[in-house]
Amino acid sequence: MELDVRQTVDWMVKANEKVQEQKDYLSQLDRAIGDGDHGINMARGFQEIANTLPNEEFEEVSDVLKKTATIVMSKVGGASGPLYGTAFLKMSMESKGSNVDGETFEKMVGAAVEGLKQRGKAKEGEKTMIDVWSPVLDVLKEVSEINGEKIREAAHTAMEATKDMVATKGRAAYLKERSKDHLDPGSVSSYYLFEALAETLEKG
Amino acid sequence: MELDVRQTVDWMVKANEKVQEQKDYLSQLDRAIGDGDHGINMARGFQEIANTLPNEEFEEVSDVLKKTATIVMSKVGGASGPLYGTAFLKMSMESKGSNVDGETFEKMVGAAVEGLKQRGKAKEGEKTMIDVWSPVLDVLKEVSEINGEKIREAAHTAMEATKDMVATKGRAAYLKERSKDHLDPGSVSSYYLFEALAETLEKG
Amino acid sequence: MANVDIVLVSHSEKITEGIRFLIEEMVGGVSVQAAGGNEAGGIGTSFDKVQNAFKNVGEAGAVVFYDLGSSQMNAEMAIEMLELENVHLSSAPIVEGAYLAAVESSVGKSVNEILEELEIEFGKVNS
Amino acid sequence: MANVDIVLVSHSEKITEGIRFLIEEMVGGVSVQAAGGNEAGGIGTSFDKVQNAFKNVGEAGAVVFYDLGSSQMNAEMAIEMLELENVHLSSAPIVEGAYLAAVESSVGKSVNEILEELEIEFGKVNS
Ligand SMILES: Nc1ncnc2c1ncn2[C@@H]1O[C@H](COP(=O)(O)OP(=O)(O)O)[C@@H](O)[C@H]1O
Ligand SMILES: Nc1ncnc2c1ncn2[C@@H]1O[C@H](COP(=O)(O)OP(=O)(O)O)[C@@H](O)[C@H]1O
Ligand SMILES: [Mg+2]
Ligand SMILES: [Mg+2]
Ligand SMILES: [Mg+2]
Ligand SMILES: [Mg+2]
Repeated sequence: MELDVRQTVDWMVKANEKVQEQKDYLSQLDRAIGDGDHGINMARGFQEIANTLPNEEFEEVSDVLKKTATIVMSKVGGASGPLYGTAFLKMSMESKGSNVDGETFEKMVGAAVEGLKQRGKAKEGEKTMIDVWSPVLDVLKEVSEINGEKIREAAHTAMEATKDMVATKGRAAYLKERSKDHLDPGSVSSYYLFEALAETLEKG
Repeated sequence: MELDVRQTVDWMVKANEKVQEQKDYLSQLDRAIGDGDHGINMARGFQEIANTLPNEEFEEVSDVLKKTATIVMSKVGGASGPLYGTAFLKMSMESKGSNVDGETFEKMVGAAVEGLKQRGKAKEGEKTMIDVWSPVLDVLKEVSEINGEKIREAAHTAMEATKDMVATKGRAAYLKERSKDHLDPGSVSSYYLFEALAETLEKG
Repeated sequence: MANVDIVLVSHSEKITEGIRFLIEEMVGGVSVQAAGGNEAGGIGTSFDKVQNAFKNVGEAGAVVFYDLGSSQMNAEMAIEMLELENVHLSSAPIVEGAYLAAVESSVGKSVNEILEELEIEFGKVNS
Repeated sequence: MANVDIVLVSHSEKITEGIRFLIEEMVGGVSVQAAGGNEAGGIGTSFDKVQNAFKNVGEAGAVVFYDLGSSQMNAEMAIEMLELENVHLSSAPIVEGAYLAAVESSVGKSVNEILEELEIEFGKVNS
């Protein structure tokens, strides 16, 4: 099964719906270990994405992701703006000229994870969105197709696992041990993104 | 021979005359290796001193110097404000309750030099006003009275010697080797201060 | 007991105001006492402004940041002259250091604990 | 050839304006390109502002300073996306580093020479 242009647009529109629904929850999570703006940041950026993508023509998935990256970079702000911007941009570059089958999608998420690590100077276990993206990559390596349900499951488990981690990157790192017992906001928004993907794939 | 209250006031008034006359020259020196405001800084501060001291009553020399220190700190600004402010304050503290004879004056300048070194985190040879104050202290240690002519001479030679030095403290330090072949502005203004002292002592 | 204050001594009033807003918006709950620029609001330092900033420090004390050399001298002189006990100068960078110190202060750290954190982050900072 | 530019990426427009005035008044002869605050002028970073600042860099290149983590990410991303060659990021403190870099630039130093000076003064700064 492949991810096509229409589905990619649907994916982003659905991601926006989740972000808007959970806007206050995301900000609340960020208030506990950050500056409390993650919901506002994500809602601002994804609203613009949902307003823009359905009204444009795209040749291929790569182009949808490139447009998404550009909007995210300009509109999200904070740390998550450049991070999500980098992730979408790397996925766009990796898929340029290809149909997005399971193998390509694995490479795309692989490039996104590399990009996130480089941009954030971070690795797994530091209580950042990388702790969701990286386990999703692992599951993609195990399966040959884009298996929405497995992705959703892996992302969910990974998101919950950030609760026990101590932040060593980003604003939450200032809190050290006190960052424990809280979910990482960027990991939760990343979960919504992958949940939206799973639902898009289910719908077909 | 002792330095009394009236002479100390005269000293500062005369120092102001020199600073006003040489205002542009001091700024020009500071333009070469600094930000060009040393003349303005000194003229602003010493004008206020000359306006204030003659109209006030002082019990002892220490009080004149304390008032001078206060005005210098508030009005001179830049690096030279806290430096001259510290020098005058230390001289005031060291002379508190004493008549200012040769021995006391030596102690006072000694305290000023210590204060300048501590405040500026500097020592001799770094192309700062310390390179005038410290040789003046040396000459005071050699003689038992306050010998105006020797002080003036030592200060003059010391001021000229800053030309060959490379600055390692203050704004001029940014220029490194290029700070050579220029007189240090703060050393020149310090020379005027000691020249004014010599002239005051001559006049009696 | 109240949180430790942040004192800023800079050559520019805009810099101190910018840091103040940064801390108010991104940290909160910490008082910032600032002395930026000369008397006339131009580039420079004013010992009178510095003294006033120090006079407003609360009972929990303060960590003090400066930018260029003469700001440091003015800050040191004010601390000595006002004989302030629980107020310490840090040589950590003014923006980055003040932000970190504000975060630490906002969770109730003491002056010494904040200086320790600054030292871990920026190397030896306490003079 | 013109002097190396200074690029400032900060969460606060007041901070970038303050540094700009400091450099103009105390150094002179050096162009400062600034991206401070978010779109609305509040606390934050704006990638569009960052991109614009980079687009104004002159032929001699630039040394770039940032304050908090996300300013760094935005600056790095802009450098990569605009494929700027002679523009380098420094992790030196934004006020103190930019001031030193401006002094060096004002006497005609190159980007690499300025980065070396920054490294001597602030430790490893070039990423
Ligand atoms: N250095 C980093 N590397 C990876 N992810 C990071 C880093 N810094 C922050 N994040 C992610 O960004 C999220 C915070 O985003 P957001 O609140 O929008 O930005 P900000 O922290 O600038 O206010 C965190 O929850 C974390 O997942
Ligand atoms: N760290 C220091 N230690 C001793 N003297 C210093 C120091 N920094 C500067 N000076 C003196 O101050 C003078 C410059 O004074 P001024 O121009 O008024 O201040 P600024 O350099 O802040 O503009 C220098 O010529 C030097 O004599
Ligand atoms: Mg946040
Ligand atoms: Mg934020
Ligand atoms: Mg000067
Ligand atoms: Mg000056």
